[in-house]
Amino acid sequence: MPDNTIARRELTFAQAINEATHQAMAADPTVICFGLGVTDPGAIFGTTRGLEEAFGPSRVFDMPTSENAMTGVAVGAAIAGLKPLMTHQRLDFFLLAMDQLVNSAAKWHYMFGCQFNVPITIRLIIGRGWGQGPTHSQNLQAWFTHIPGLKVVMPTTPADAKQLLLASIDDPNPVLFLEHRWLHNLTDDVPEQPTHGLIGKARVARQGDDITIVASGYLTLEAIRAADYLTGVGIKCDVIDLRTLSPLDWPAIFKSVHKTGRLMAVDSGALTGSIAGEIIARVASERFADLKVAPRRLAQPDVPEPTSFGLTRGFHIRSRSIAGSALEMMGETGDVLLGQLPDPVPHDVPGDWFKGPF
Amino acid sequence: MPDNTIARRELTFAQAINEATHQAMAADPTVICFGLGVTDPGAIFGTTRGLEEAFGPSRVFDMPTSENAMTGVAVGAAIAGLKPLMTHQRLDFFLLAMDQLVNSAAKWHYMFGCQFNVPITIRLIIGRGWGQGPTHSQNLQAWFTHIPGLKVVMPTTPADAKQLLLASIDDPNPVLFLEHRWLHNLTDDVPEQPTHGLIGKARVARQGDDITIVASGYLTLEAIRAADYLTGVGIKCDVIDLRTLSPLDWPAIFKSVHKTGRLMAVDSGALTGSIAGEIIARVASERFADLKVAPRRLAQPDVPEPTSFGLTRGFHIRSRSIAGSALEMMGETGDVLLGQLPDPVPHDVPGDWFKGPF
Amino acid sequence: MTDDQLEMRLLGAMLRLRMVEEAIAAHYPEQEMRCPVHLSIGQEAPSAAFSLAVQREDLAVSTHRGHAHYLAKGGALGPMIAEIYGKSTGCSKGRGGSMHLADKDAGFMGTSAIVGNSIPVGVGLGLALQIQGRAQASCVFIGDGATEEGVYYESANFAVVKNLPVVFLCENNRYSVYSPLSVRQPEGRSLTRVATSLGLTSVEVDGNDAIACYHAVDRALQQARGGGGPQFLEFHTFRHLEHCGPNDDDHLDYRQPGELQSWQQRDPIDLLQAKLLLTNHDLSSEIQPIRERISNEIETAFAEAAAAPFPDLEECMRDVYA
Amino acid sequence: MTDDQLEMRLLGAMLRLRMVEEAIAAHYPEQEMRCPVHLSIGQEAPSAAFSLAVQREDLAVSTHRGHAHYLAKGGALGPMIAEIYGKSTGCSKGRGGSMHLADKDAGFMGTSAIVGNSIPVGVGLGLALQIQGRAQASCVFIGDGATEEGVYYESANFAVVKNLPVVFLCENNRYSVYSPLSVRQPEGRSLTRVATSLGLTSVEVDGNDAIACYHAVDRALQQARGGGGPQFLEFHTFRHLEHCGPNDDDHLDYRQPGELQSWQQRDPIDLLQAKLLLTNHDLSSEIQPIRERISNEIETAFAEAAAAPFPDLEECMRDVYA
Ligand SMILES: Cc1ncc(C[n+]2csc(CCOP(=O)(O)OP(=O)(O)O)c2C)c(N)n1
Ligand SMILES: Cc1ncc(C[n+]2csc(CCOP(=O)(O)OP(=O)(O)O)c2C)c(N)n1
Ligand SMILES: [Mg+2]
Ligand SMILES: [Mg+2]
Repeated sequence: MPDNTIARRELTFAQAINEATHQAMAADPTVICFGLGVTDPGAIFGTTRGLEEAFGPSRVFDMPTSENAMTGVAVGAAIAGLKPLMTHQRLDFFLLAMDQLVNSAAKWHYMFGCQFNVPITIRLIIGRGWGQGPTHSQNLQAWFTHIPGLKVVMPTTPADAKQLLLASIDDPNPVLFLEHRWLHNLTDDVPEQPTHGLIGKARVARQGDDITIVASGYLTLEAIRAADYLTGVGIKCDVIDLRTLSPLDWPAIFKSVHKTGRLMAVDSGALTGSIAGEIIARVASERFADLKVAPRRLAQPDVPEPTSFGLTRGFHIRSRSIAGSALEMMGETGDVLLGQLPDPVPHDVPGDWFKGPF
Repeated sequence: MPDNTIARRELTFAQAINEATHQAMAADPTVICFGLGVTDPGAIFGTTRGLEEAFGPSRVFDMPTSENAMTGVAVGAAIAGLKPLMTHQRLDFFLLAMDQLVNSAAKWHYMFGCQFNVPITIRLIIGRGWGQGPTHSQNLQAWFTHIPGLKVVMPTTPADAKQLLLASIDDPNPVLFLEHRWLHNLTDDVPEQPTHGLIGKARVARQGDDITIVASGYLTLEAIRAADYLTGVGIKCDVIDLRTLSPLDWPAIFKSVHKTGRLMAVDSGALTGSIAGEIIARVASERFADLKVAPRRLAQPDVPEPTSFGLTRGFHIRSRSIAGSALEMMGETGDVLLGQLPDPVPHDVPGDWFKGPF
Repeated sequence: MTDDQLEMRLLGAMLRLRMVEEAIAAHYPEQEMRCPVHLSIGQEAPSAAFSLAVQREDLAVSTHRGHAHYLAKGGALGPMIAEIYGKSTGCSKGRGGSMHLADKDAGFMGTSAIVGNSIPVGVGLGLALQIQGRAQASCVFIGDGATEEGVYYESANFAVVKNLPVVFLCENNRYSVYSPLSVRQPEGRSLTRVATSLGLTSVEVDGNDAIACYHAVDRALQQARGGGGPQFLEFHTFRHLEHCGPNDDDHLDYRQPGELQSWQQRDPIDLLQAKLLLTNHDLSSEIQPIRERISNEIETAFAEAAAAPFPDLEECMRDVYA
Repeated sequence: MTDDQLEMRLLGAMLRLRMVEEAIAAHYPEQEMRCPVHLSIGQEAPSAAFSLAVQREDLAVSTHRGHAHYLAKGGALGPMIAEIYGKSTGCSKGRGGSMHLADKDAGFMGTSAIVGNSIPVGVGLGLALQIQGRAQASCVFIGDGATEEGVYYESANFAVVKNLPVVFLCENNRYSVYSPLSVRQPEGRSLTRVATSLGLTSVEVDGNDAIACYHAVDRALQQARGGGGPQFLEFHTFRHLEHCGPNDDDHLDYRQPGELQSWQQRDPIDLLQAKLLLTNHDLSSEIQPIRERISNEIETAFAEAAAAPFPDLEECMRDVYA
């Protein structure tokens, strides 16, 4: 366990994941942890540091570059009584394992008449910036939410990262745990006590009566930045941090839209087929009367992410476009007001600490 | 080519596919055709009959059970100048090939700066009924529409099957050609002349001012049956047969909704994350003012398809539920009126000709 | 167990598997079993051998052609037939059908209709056994076609890297649906040799010789349970009926002329009976009671399956998550 | 070509690859090349050999570690450097970066950042060559890690079934990122033996011996072009720098103590220079002009890349479909 977990409770998102894993493995000897690089010097951006030393090489191990088989191995180990926690350094690599995810993990409980549980957690890191490009930065969370039997979580804060990872490992179902690379160094208070919180509960990150902004993962931070800016110009937003993408917390969304009458869904995936679309669709069909103006969604363009620094500028959703859209929904012309909300420079790194390329 | 293509122009959907393939291969020596069973006695429900005899074993061949590699092989052959047409007897098997589909096929044109085209067509057959169950009847078209760079077509009529298959083979991009198993024996007029029609154009299958029903593939037939019934009770529907799922024909949908003000999207995939949702979302955000009542979507439950005859009854969208929903959208209480629209018996076969189990 | 006892038990086991499949074939045209069925008639020897060598605490997974493996592992017959009938009493509550059988109590952990799909699952079972310190084996049934899926190599490699107690039982019946090996694998390919090169302890077995099968399976299981690492057994065998369904399909000419007949002449049950005759058994009197017992068991299973209610859709819908 | 000419050309080719990579490493800290780079320093011999044996009409694909392969196949240096700089003049118009290089004119058909991903693509190129009746080869560069992906086996199998003109060039550098072979493959695994069992004509080569590499590659290419079917070459080699990025990372201790040093002592360039010295070359005078020419070429490439404009996002957005 990181030395400093007790003394100071400010942890990075990555440290929070590390702490959750240590606590889960200490509490439950059936938890095992594997994935490419979990025992290497990089330790998956530090998230798996110290695990092998603490729990031994039979519970914590590196693996061959065999994503599909290793997902099936997790299923087999799970139905025989273990709780595998598997990590992929990029979500993109996990595309090799869709058969095992969809045809095995998601269905082994249901299609054998509930004889088995499949308590697997699969950590998927979403890349971004510094030339990650078309095959190292895909945001395919919408795919996972379309598959019955899977749960999908996507924390924003370090505390939620910890709580949701513990909950995911505990959960008797396969859970995809999505980590945006830009969150790993985010620092915040993290309670030391394990808090095996519920999966499926959204968090209201900002409160306001004018617009409901639904976001998740890294984009929650951009939404909060936008909301804080908008407060300054007299527009108050509910920012809903979904935390769990499947099953979605519809009551939280419905309640907020009932109050605001305005819905904006923000998504780091490609627009068409995004979860943002799912949110708009469900609210439009089930809460039509609550909508005062046309709902909006902001997502990535339907374009593979290019690599060049020159091309990623303007490619992603930032707080500026969220705020601009919000202003338009309130009947203002966005551009004039946005002076104080510039895009960060350089646009392809999460902060000064980041020196590329991972 | 089937003997009877000239004498009588009524063809089944399966024969139309067969004819299109024969014509495409005769017209263009770079077209090759492969897939598990394309040369076997079943000939993929007759759709690949006679191809090996006509075009030889180097252009038409069976393959190892290696879905992922064979998709990559298609990509390689395509960038070197061939036009591969590949077939899978079930969409479900293709889950093994998502890496090659998403990371190679969809991106090889774009991510190498347009040096290459990737003219591949992949036929995917969607199973249904007679115990196809959780791993032989998945409708994952929404996944494909979420990936930039892919095209997705899903014909309903034999004529469209032919025209769209020709267009798919012609297209310089990877195209997924989705065939619902229940359509293979549908008979209709099919023009003999190759009609390399456009991908991306929807068809208005029924016209009416009251409700816009957007459907695709097999469900178009259920929607038409519902619309015809509704005509009898004084409700007139536009039935839009999408034909292409990606890129979607938004002008056709917008135009119809502008006229009717009522939108119902019908989808054979699981509800959450369905294309039906995408349609509702985009109309709600871009044509909000046109909507007179809450839009609706009808799709499969978020449940893996069970196998038992006893469980598939009531599992799928049928014309009765479409008509019932339409009645509700018009302010009628559906149930009373639906006497003349019973579900077919037995519910798990498309017609008398079907003797299971494929 | 004397040789003689072994042989009689193998014969009884094969007969049971054969008669169950024949009963399914006989009832299938009634169209009450509304799901694909892949029968194993002709391929009984490896399963029968397995049924004698395996322990209840061992684990196993299999494929679309899994009836015999399910039964051989000790899976309950009644729930299997009920599953094929899609009934609430089915082993998978009617959700899986013939292609998705499991009996957890018997350590039979599932079958998959996706070729190759259950292979890594079986290796994962082996991983769990190892980590839990249980001296048992995980058994993975596959066909020749499954060795064309990349996941087979990935799974075998991991099993060897970790020295897992996994036994791969490959029934090489030379066909994948209608496709002969020649269009799928190179001439001269030996699945056993490939397995050896991957680091599996590998043996080739005459899949019509139930006794040879027994000794091979028994040795492999013991090795695996004892820490000897993953094992690979290739059984040369043949399916007599069509790939999927209850019928003969030899008229479709996808096999070599005479190929089926030559395999039928070496039918594993006939072979063993012939051997037993040589050793002065009065087979007709010994086998008759066995056949009767099996018949009764099968009749009960079918009658109960036919009489059982269909499952409830609402309940089924609620069971998506554990 | 005399032996002597061959040796000098191999040396020149290795020097060029080395110097390009060194230039990338030198400029990388400027943070103008904002994408991951995987350098091949230490692994130049197979690529240099390949550059002399391959024909322009042959085709090739490679991996994340593809700079040397791209250049060896005749890919243009300027557009490669511009691509790493993310510029509009890049070979992939800035969309792909270092991990996605292609030069269609040179028959270099792409690289992939997904391990194993380009393997079947290369086999598909071979299929096209065969169907089109072109007596050329398709060359597939892979690492040792890629042989853990199932798609490698699937691809190799298909290549053998169809007797395709494909040459697999496997640079076994014993590591996948920080992971040694020992955690990924069983002790005693021979990639060559596995390839042989799959039906590939397979040879093991000292990947530090450029001359041996040349003869192996030349023979394999000729065989493949002449209908001799798919070939597999395993080069034992080593990367000197970190997996990704411009630095040395030996202090991280993920390698055996002394392992890097022992490989560096057999640096392929040093080895060949030593050999040439033995044959009385006046290396310093012969090499200097070669180095200068290469330096100039590299400097121009970097200067042009740095000066070129970034691509236009609107145009990039429009190019999703062909
Ligand atoms: C991934 C996948 N591809 C294709 C199929 C279609 N299919 C069903 S059974 C089968 C035959 C597999 O052959 P083999 O493994 O030899 O088993 P056998 O049927 O001979 O017992 C095939 C190809 C499938 N179910 N899954
Ligand atoms: C499918 C997939 N899994 C994991 C990775 C992460 N990764 C990038 S390079 C690499 C090493 C591959 O090793 P090897 O094939 O030996 O090539 P080398 O880097 O040694 O040249 C890995 C695992 C990836 N890019 N793709
Ligand atoms: Mg077989
Ligand atoms: Mg390597």
